[in-house]
Amino acid sequence: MSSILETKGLTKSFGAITAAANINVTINEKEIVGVIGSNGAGKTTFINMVTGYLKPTGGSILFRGRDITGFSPRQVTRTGICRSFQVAQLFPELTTLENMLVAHAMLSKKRLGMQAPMKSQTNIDTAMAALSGYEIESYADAPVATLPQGIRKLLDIAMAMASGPDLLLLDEPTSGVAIEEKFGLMDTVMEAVKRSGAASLFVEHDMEIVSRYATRVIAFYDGHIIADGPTEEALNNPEVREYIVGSELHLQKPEDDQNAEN
Amino acid sequence: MSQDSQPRKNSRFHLTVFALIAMLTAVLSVGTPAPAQAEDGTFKLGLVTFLSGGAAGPFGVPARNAAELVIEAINKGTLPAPYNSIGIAGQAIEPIIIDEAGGGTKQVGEYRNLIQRKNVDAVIGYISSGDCMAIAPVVEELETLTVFFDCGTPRIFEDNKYKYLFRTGPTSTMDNVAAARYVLDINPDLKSVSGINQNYSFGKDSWADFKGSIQTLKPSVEFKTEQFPKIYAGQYGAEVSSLMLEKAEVIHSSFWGGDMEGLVLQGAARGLFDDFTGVFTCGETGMFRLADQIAEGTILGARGPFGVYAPKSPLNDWLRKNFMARYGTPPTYPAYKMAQALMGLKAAADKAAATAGKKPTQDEIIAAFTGLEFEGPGGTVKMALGNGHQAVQDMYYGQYSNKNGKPTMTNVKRYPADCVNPPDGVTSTEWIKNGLKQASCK
Amino acid sequence: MLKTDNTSRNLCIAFVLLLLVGLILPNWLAFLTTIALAKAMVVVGLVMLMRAGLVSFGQGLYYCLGGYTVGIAGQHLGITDAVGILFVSAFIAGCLAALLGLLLCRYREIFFAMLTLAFSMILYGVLVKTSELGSTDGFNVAKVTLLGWQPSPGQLSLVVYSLACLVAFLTAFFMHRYYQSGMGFAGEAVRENEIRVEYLGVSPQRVVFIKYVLAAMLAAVGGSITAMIAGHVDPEMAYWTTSGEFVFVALLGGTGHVVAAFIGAFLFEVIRTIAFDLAPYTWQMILGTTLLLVIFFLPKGLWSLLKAKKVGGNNV
Amino acid sequence: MDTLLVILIDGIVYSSWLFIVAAGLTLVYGVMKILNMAHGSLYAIGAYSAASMVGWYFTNGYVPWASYLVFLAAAILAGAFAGLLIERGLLRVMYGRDEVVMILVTYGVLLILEDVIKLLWGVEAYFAYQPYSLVGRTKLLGITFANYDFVLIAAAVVIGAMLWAGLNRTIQGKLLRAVIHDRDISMAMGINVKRTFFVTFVLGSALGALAGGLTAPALSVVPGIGIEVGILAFAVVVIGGLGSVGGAAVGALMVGIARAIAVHTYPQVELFVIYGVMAMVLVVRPQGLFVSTVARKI
Repeated sequence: MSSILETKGLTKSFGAITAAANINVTINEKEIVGVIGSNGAGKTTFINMVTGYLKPTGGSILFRGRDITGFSPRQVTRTGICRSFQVAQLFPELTTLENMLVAHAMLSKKRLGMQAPMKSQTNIDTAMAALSGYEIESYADAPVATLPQGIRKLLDIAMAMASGPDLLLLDEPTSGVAIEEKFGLMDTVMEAVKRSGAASLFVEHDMEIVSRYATRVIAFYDGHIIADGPTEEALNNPEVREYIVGSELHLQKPEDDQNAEN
Repeated sequence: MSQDSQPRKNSRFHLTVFALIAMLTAVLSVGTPAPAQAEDGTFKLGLVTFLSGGAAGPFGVPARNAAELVIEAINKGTLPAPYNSIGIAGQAIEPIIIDEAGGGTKQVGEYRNLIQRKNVDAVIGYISSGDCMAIAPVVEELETLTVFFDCGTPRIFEDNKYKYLFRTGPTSTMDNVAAARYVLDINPDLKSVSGINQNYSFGKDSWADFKGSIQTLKPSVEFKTEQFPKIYAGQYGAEVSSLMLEKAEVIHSSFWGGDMEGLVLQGAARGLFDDFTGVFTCGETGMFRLADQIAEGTILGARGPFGVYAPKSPLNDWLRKNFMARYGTPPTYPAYKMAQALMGLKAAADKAAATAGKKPTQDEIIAAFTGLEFEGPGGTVKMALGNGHQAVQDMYYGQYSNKNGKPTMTNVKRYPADCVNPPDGVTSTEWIKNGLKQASCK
Repeated sequence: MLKTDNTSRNLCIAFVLLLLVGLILPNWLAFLTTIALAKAMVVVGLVMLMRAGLVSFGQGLYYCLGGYTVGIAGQHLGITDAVGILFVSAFIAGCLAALLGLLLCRYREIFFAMLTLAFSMILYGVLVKTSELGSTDGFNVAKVTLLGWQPSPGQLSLVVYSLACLVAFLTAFFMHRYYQSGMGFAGEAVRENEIRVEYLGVSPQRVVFIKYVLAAMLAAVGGSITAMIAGHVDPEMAYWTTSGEFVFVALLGGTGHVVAAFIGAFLFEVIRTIAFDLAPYTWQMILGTTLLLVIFFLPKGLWSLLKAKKVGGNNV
Repeated sequence: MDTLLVILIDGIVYSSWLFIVAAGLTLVYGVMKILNMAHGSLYAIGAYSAASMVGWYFTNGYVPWASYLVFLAAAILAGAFAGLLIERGLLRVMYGRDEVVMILVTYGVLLILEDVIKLLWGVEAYFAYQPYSLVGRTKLLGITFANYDFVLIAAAVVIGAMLWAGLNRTIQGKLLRAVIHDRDISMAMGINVKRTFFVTFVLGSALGALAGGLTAPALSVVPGIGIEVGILAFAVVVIGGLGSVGGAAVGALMVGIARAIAVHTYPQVELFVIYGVMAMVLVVRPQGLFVSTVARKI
């Protein structure tokens, strides 16, 4: 398998605090990678660096061999990496369909039109098809502000995938979602990802989900990678057991306080 | 277009149209006068003056008060001679008062309303020079007799010729030319001058005229600091310091209203005008209110022969007595100017009526108004400039004194109209620059 | 799913009606309507910015610039062709906006409002200082011509009225389509969530920049028409109260539809004229009260009133 | 050298005045996120109340020195009362609206207050100059200063110190700071935010009116005096950083000294100073001087 993303010695510090130190990760095509680690271990920092939200203090990021270190989020997006968010980043006052239409319009290779209607029948058909790929087409006309968490998460991911990226980074796709809905959501997402042929990386606290969907696991602890390998192997790593899994297996706390921002 | 369109598609549009029509009807019904009324017996007169904002207190409202008083007297026929006949050419005045606030564009709209919707027979108004500039061309377009009573910029009749437009108040050129003459008359050895004027047209023009006149009359005078604080700034601490540091003998200021009074107060608290002589071209309005704050010897102007400078006459006595009785303060120059405008209009209309032997047409009134010489509360007014459309008057300056506990003006000097106004056809700027020629002073 | 949108057709009808009505309108009302249309142009631009979550307290800058362009072109350069001047002033405003926009597109919320206000006050200061342009008195604008034809003073207001109708119609027509376009929705996207916009590969700054420039050009055209009909320009056009008035009108009309700006502007002029009439001493109080009532009862502007009725009509 | 010192003194006097005017505005913004356009009208109300009180006081010939207490109290009370009416009668039902909408709300209040002031006090000028000259003058650096201007500096320092102490040293103040810092969390922690708003607005209004009262002796109190002052206070607050009292002090100093320099060296640019400084500060620091940007967590 050929690698698409490669980070070399990626480091991020905020003043005296080091959020990520010397992160070397390689992700191969069509791979599904689970990322685990306790809160503050550096998982989100890693995604934020790769997608350009944070500028690394050191190290480099290569995407298909091209150095994308220091790219802005939109440049990263244009190169073919997309992401979802812990708290779904949507346009709350627009409807689900409009959200999807905006995503398509923006991610398409063409410039944003100033006269051509966004809601043309063709565009709507494309957007509806995309929504049904995530089984949320029935919410098309509902304003996003009224949607349940799970649907928002799916829409968030659907929008990220609208450009057909090569790599999808999912930041806690199941946080804020009721336990009984988590597997359904992941099934939907993973199926869609597989259909698109993109590689994906997802941050997850729930080890059941990790072991069910990931083919490979990267474990973060205190800004470092302490394990990287096939799922079974990584989860059984003694350090991982001690620092993450042991304390994580019964930890289902979604990070609710983040929702206030939405 | 298609007949089968559902009703809801059109309803939004229909509602819009409906709302528009409803509003239009509302305006029309509010604004249109009962039809028959306009014709006989009444003379509808639009009055435009500041009723809000910073110019309302010192200018707008005194002028409004004077208008109220004089119109009432005209309608009753109780003004002193020669205005003791009833009404304007026999017609009672029906005033319509409009606020001058809102700027030139707004005022052009309101002016059109007055002429076209309210069908006024004439308009008297406008304090701001900017408004006058904006209104002037519209006056010609709408062909209705209009009298500017206060605004000072000479540009109006210098730049263009008008048929329907008159100005019964003198221009601000006269204030500053006379001020320069006066300053040199009382102090022929004058060495230095500073200025503090508001940073807008009137302030800048006033300073330019004053400075130009001094330069022409005594080129050796040195100009120290030239302060231009923003209009309505209110606080002049730094300016006063600067004026003190520069130590010019004379400080010229065309501040008016609240700004002028604020400067007087802040100067008084620091003794500025005790050490240096202040020249306030619009200072007369504060003379009684700030009696114990104005420094001895301060030179005050009234923008014409108005207020304390108004020569004794039955008209002047009448205005002072009745204004005082009704409003509790003596009339200041805006009140005089408004009274003067009304009297000018009446004089012209009455003269036209006498010639025509019947109710005069507008053209007849205009013919009578052009070049007219009439008496106002401030003495004789000559419509001498701008082909007989722009008034000139004598100008007075004096020095303030409160020695015996009663505010008075001392060393009062009169400057004849010809002495402080350019001859017809010459612009103020040229006239001042080219040596104030053809001026006959006494 | 796809709702039939008759706005374009209705706009055409409204345009023709306005033109026809112009022939019988009394001159003062034509003047009022022209001013309303001119201001509505500014407000349309402002609404476009507001849809992107940005409120400019400095549209007076371009309004004034447009007005002065007409004045200077006619008085000092001898260019009086009405249509030509509209293009010139839109171009000049566009250039200035492109310059300022580079800076402003990074600003949001109150800071955007304050910086736009500062810029417009700086132009005000420059004009007050410039005696050659009449300082605060401003100066009178030469009468415009139309393709070489010099209308008589009596015809002029009808000509400018018709021009204003045409420009307003074109603006409404294209802006309505713009609101429905990808770029139009990009504004709302920026208002709602800039991070998402970034991650959709689009620069929110660029979106804001384009809108700012467009709004500036519209404001300049509005200012030009105002100068043509009023025949006079002064720095007051750039003063913050003028810009505040535009925000007032935008709120009065609402941001829901392009036509709302026109209704808002017209009603504002009417309300102000009536207030001047009925209460020459307390008209500000009437305006203030109207503003508060609209904000309280119609947070989405007068447009929501029309829309609510429409929805009501649906159920019948 | 002397000129330099004079510039400094003039600058500080003007800054003190600006600070007093801006303090209430920035406090209200900090707590309530309302940029009160009617702040200038409250200033005018204070000035009018003080001026009419001074007029009454001196006509009756009471002890001159006690007049300060009387007219300042009148200004504060009038401001607080107006603030109370505005908050209870209007703002209360508007809370939660967009910041910009709130600006428009207060703009409506400004329009109404301008006419209310006119109805209450008429358009004639009011004077209150007795307290201005009462404290005498000082000769300094070859020119004369009014001691009242130094009183103004003292007043600014006292008001600043009281605000600082009030915010940092009292329980109520700490609660206010909590609300400034994070309104939602404060509410969750059981702070009565509505009451805080009420108190803040009344306090801010009283401060605005106090500024008017303090300035009244140097002015001719006429319609419209508040409007320019309001926009000036805006500029100061934006320069310093919205909601920061310390920022308002620094903003006032910058504008005051810049203005004094302009007046003494190149008076023609006085008109631009304030907006020039504001534009420059915003270009360099978009959030104002004393407010730091918070990156949004995603």
